[in-house]
Amino acid sequence: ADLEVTHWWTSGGEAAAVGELAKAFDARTDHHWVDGAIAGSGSTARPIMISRITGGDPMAATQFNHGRQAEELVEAGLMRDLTDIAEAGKWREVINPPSLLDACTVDGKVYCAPLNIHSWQWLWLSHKAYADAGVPVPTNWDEFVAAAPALEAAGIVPMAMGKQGWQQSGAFNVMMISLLPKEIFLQVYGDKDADVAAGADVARIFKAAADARAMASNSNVQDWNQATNLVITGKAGGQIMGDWAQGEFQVAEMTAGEDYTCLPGLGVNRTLQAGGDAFYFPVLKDAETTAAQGELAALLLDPEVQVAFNLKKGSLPVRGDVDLAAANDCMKKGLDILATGDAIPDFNQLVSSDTRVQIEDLFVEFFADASMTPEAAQERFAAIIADAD
Amino acid sequence: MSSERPNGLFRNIPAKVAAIPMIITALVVFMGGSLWTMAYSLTKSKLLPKWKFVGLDQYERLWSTKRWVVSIENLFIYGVCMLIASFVIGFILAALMDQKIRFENTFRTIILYPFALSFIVTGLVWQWILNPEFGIQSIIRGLGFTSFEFDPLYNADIAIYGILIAGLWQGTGLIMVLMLAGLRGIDQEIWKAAKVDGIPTWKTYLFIVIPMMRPVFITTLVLVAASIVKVYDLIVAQTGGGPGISTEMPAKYVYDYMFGGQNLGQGFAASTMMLLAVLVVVIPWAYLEFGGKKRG
Amino acid sequence: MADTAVHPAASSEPRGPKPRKKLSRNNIIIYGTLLVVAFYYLLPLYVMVVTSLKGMPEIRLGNIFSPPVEITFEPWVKAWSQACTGLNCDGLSRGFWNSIRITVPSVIVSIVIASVNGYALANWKFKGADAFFTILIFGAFIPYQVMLYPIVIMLREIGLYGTLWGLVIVHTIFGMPILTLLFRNYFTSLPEELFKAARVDGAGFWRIYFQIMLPMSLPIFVVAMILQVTGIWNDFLFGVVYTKPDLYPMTVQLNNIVNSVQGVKEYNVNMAATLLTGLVPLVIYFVSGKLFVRGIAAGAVKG
Amino acid sequence: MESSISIRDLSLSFGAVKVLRNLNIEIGQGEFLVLLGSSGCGKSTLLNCIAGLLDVTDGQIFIQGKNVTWAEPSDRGIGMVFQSYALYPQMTVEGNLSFGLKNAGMAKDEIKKRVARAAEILQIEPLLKRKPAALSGGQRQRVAIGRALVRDVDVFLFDEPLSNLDAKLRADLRVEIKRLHQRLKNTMIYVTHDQVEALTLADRIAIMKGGNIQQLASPNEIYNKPANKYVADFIGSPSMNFLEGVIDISGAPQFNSDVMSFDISGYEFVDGPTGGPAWFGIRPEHIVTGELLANAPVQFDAEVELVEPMGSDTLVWAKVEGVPMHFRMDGQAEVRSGDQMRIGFDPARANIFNKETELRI
Amino acid sequence: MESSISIRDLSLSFGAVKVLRNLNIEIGQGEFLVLLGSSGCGKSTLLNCIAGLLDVTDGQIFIQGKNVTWAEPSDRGIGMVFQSYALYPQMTVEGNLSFGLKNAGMAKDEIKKRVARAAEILQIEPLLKRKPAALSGGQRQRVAIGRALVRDVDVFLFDEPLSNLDAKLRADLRVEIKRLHQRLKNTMIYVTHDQVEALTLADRIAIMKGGNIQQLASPNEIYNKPANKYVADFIGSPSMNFLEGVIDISGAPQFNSDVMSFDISGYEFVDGPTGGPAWFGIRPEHIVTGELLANAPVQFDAEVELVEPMGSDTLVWAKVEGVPMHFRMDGQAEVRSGDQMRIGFDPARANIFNKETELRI
Ligand SMILES: Nc1ncnc2c1ncn2[C@@H]1O[C@H](COP(=O)(O)OP(=O)(O)OP(=O)(O)O)[C@@H](O)[C@H]1O
Ligand SMILES: Nc1ncnc2c1ncn2[C@@H]1O[C@H](COP(=O)(O)OP(=O)(O)OP(=O)(O)O)[C@@H](O)[C@H]1O
Ligand SMILES: [Mg+2]
Ligand SMILES: [Mg+2]
Repeated sequence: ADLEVTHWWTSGGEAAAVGELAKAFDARTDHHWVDGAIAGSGSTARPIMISRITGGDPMAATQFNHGRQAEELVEAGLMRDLTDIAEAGKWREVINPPSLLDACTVDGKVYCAPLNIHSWQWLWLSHKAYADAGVPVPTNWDEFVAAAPALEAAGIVPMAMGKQGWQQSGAFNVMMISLLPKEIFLQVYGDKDADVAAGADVARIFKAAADARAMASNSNVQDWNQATNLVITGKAGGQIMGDWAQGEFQVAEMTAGEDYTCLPGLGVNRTLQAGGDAFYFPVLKDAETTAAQGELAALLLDPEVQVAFNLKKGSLPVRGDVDLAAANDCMKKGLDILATGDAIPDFNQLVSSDTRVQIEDLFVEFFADASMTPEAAQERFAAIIADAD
Repeated sequence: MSSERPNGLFRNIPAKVAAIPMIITALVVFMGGSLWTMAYSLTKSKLLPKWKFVGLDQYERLWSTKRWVVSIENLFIYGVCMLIASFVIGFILAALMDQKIRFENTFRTIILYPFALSFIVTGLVWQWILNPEFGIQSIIRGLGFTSFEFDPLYNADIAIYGILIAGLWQGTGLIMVLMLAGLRGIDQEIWKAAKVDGIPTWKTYLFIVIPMMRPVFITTLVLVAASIVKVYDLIVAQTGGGPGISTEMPAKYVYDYMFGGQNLGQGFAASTMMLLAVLVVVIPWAYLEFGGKKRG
Repeated sequence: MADTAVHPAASSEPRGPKPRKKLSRNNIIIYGTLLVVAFYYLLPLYVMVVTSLKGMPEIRLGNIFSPPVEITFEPWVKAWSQACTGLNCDGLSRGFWNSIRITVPSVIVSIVIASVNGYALANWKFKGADAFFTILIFGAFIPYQVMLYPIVIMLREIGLYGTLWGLVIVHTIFGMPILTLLFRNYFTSLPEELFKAARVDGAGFWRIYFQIMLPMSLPIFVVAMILQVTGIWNDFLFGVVYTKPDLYPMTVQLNNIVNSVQGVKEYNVNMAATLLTGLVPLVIYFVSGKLFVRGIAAGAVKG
Repeated sequence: MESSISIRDLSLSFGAVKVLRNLNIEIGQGEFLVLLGSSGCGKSTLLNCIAGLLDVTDGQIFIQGKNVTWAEPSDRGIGMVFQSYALYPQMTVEGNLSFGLKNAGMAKDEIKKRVARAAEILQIEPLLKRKPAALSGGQRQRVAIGRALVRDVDVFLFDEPLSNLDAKLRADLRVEIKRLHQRLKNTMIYVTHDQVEALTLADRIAIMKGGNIQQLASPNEIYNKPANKYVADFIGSPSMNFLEGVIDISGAPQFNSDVMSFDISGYEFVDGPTGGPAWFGIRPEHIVTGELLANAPVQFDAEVELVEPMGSDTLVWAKVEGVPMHFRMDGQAEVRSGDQMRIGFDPARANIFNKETELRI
Repeated sequence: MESSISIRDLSLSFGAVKVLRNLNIEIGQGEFLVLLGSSGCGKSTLLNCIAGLLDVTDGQIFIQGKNVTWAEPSDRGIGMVFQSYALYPQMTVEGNLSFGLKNAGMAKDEIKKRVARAAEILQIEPLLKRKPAALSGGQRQRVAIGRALVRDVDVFLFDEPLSNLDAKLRADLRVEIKRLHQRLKNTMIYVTHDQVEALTLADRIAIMKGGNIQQLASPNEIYNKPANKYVADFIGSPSMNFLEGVIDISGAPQFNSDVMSFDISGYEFVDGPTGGPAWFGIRPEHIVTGELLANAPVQFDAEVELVEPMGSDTLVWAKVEGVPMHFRMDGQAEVRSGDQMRIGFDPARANIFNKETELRI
């Protein structure tokens, strides 16, 4: 049968990675992958997918971010229960970290197939920039902040940062995980503890965010890859960005450790968040396509497919038992951390989209408006957390 | 039979039948959709509409959200500027076109063509031209004016005007055509009378012609106002609401919360506020159009 | 004659047409302004064209205004037939026919319905007609995003969700307010006596519409056609929300090409894609621009 | 005589505005009725009601004895000719003529025959293949009449059919319409605000004002015995001279004003001599000069103020004891402003109206 | 007499279309000149040239002795009144009157004085605060005249100022304009296609056709001695009767047609008796009946075809030996179609035109 699969992976590497899935699916089953890609990231694609599902004419499978995005669709009975397939594939055993599968589980039933792991907690540094400014390449966040005046004096932007909410709130969360004990993060976002959010620890992070804001004040770009490009060309010292930035350095043919440095956990806490993408399978009426759905779900967790996909995508496989020899330096650092088990659930798994958007809005404002004090921002932050569900 | 006054309902049956699509659209889609939206704005629907009544909570939150307030402010600034600028520019262009110029067709086409392009395109191109790194600013700096500053999209205080530049680029053509049509509809003898009276051309436009074009202005106003309230694509394509929240708009708020934030209730509350605002515009219009004077 | 004596210098005095300087102050102002305006309007087009003809290395050099050193049609080819949307690497060509398949019926249906509406409102006023019309105009202001969900539900209920005809209905609905306004104003401006004469001649609603009104309405149909082709061809949201991938219009590919956030932006391909997508409406504008203005003048605006 | 059209208690309002008030008219078979009145008095509205193009608010309309109050326009047996011609611009003359017949589902031959006959009557045979845009004003008007003609209707309705034409053509077509009526003998209702048309065409004229009928009578009666001052003033060009004063019937009836006073015993009062404040009206052509003064019992000295030569006649505006008066003289008359002359009239030809009610007394 | 306006060799073309061809007109101080002609003959175009609203193709225009060929409209000392009134709709009457003056930078008192004077002359004082929409047609036209009046110009130009009004109002305003001219004594040029207006208002009439002037003469001369057949036919309503035939001057001048033949020795030929094919024209009012036949050297028997009562007169359309003829009778005349009657005329009052050149002979 023809299976229509929607996703928002449209850039070169992503498309190639999806291609691996399609290739495997077409080759190993009797079915055919019909591609329904929609560019413009989740915010463009998600309403379309939801409309399709609620409109009663769903696709056979669709990508969502790991987390709570599809929660209600599941509750409304629009998503297919994959529990038997998960059990058959022993997902509970092979998926690492297990929190990924937890995110797919509602009332003990599995509703999605995790595909990959992305982590946010990376600081990317340009060797050229620091050389130009005549200071050594920092090895942790504090050094990074301390080096800022020297860079500025040399006409270099200390920190590159795109002007979009998800980048800014992402950076903030990275600082919270990396500069504080990870419990605080879990208390704030997991338990929605407004007191902690208003507390002194988080206040430090807001100070750090203010530092970041000052350092990034001359970074006149919108998109994250444009910001990365500033680092690559040495126009900026560093950038907080997820592991997908790695791809940009690769395209620019730069070598980790030589031309650039990646510091997981900002060089402080070696803790990674395990988020990523997952596939959901809407309930279909047609038996044949339903069967095909099952085969696709099983296929996604297949070790070979995992390797092929993640190598192209630049992300980490969700199985702890696959061999990623071809991975590069930074990726290996990540794998190491995951292997030591120091991973916490993704932001998207902890908070609802509503809260996420509110937090993004807050940081968009905070980073754009230098007159907004960290205290004021924290106050609003705490209020959002208090209201969050 | 025909001596009895027939039931009004059954007169002109074909006209009523033909109007069914319109009636359905008006009642079911526009009215029904609006009422449905208003009703669900009183719930805490998230991803899917669910009847979990929460009263005015969503509105409370809406009006305490800075982004919404800023969006309203932005819409107001953008709307006022757009209305004034597009009317003024559209009118001036139309007046220029009306001077029996040569190459009128060429100029008109040049001014009108952006209207044929989608906002995705408009946003992208202008984002580019206004980019300080390689757009106009860099060109002028390249010419030696190194202190020249022109980066509307990167300066929160004036970003909204950067949007305006692109919006005007796309929209004034149609307005120009509407105004031109209006100008061409003015009795030529009025012009002659003004000339004999020795009234300079600009004064004739200002004091005589413009007041005579009221009906054209009303039609144009409906068109422009409708496009202003709905402005969304342009923002998304050009700034995505940034820098900061300096170019956020209500329609984008609605969309972001309904689909990005997966908080339908909040999105519906924002929608409802917009619909109410629209009523404030449409009711006076309907009054002007249908009130008082009746046509045979 | 006596007069000759009164005006001895008559022959040397002004005679014939008033001499006009080619470069009068007025003309300088008029044409100067127009040229500046034309520059402003043409600049983006120029940038698009120039960029679309450059190679990527040249674009990285920076100046977006400089003409291409080396003209290449590569980006156009790529945009048309090679750019990828997910796995499908056949560029805009994939959506082109879909766009046509969507645009043609949508334009026809929406114009037919709106013109009949306008005609009914102008000539066959029935009780409540004004109220419905006011609601329609209200509809013109409703942001599309607001209606996205209710319409999903409605289409689902009538079983047209995900079909071409569902999309046609959506375009018809959202085109209806403005088009109905235009048609109503136009038909109102036609002499009422014509309508009366036809009624006395025994023609009914439809016959008057087809045999009397339609043949007189070319200008306004051109206006409506241009507005609708532009709107529907450029539509992205409805096309993608209310249909399936095998029906996605060209703008979806355009969006995919332009909005692929990750990876390097191929500006030249973006521009070529942009131009290619805009080509159909642009051509229609260039071809029927004159009729457009005439149509608007003929009654789109009430004078 | 059997009525062709009978209008009973007809009222029509647009919203709150009463345009027609309780009209009653009986129109005889083959009669030519002209509705005359100034702009906005409701003439077109009445015609549209008869045609069925407007729904009446109250009352009934009968055509050829049938109650057609609620019938469709095309079922009433009427044809209508409009001021703006209202030809279908995209059809040829032939198409225009046959449109109504085709709608009625008539056979092709019959249509052809009828069109040919109408074209012959109106002498537009050579134009049949042309479109209206290629016709002159007069030709268009003829085609418009033809459109009613082919339908072989009982009643023709004309709404100011000539007022878009220039004076000369108007005069010619007026005669044509009159000839047509003589030939066809249909009932015709003709709306105009041109009194010359009304007087020359009508069998009877209905003078309307503010939705009421002021007088419905033959042209001769309307002209010579207007029922009230409005009609008297409205009909006749140049209009009637009016003198304000009081009728004294203490002796022989006498008209007294501030500046003059004369005997009116020759006047035929409607209900015998009646006294009181009154308007004394005399038509310009009933004021005589020169030799004809012999027959004028009332005479004055007048000072000429203004002379309007009109080719065939000359119109003189003069003052009599400070009261303005105008009268007609021969086209060759040699008068100049400032001249003094003697004028006179016969009160038997006058019209006298009560000051208050403005009705003829 | 010193010329107020003099037009020399004026030509005007729109592209390839020649609308005016080499016109020469001298208009005297205080003269009232009417341009008369059918639609499209170039009357408005000529007026616009004089006003400076159109750039002439060739020739010169002098106003009050000054060459104004290239002057701005407002500098020519002219005021213009338009058919559509062309009032500024959003200004009050006062605003309409004063706008031009304000614009010329005139002192406030002076403006007030002039507006007051114009309002008084035109009797529109009570309307000063109203907007044009709240005025009747006649009032609007007066305001339009007022706009020219306040500017104290030497020359008034009128472009069919009355043709949008109904017949009655037209007649009234015509008189008003005439009075205004008598009072102000300005030069006036007045465009119309209504011959009654032309005849009553003009000191001289210029009859235009196809951009040429056919005849420029006093109304009396135009009416009684038309220069060619076009003018003869154009002027006079109902129009002149024409008989086609041949003049025989072998003996006493004689007119012969297929069906009739009569002596015309009473006729005054322009250059002495001239023979050859000709049109014989006689005005309807010069055809007499009844007692007056005594003075009619030429007499026929006529059969009445159609009678048009017009109140003050009656128009009779008849056939004489199969040739149609129409003539005027008294308003009270009792004639019916089908009647036989004797009619006659005096050839001295006739107009004869060469068949070929159509010029008067
Ligand atoms: N549809 C309408 N709604 C409201 N009032 C109307 C309508 N049609 C006509 N009237 C009013 O009714 C009155 C009579 O109009 P009608 O057209 O019958 O006048 P008329 O006598 O034909 O005038 P004219 O000579 O100008 O044609 C006018 O005062 C007019 O304003
Ligand atoms: N702007 C123009 N371009 C081309 N031809 C024109 C223009 N204006 C007028 N004409 C032509 O010039 C001729 C004379 O026009 P003009 O308006 O002077 O006629 P008119 O005598 O005033 O007629 P009317 O009595 O209808 O007002 C007409 O044939 C007209 O078609
Ligand atoms: Mg009327
Ligand atoms: Mg004219």
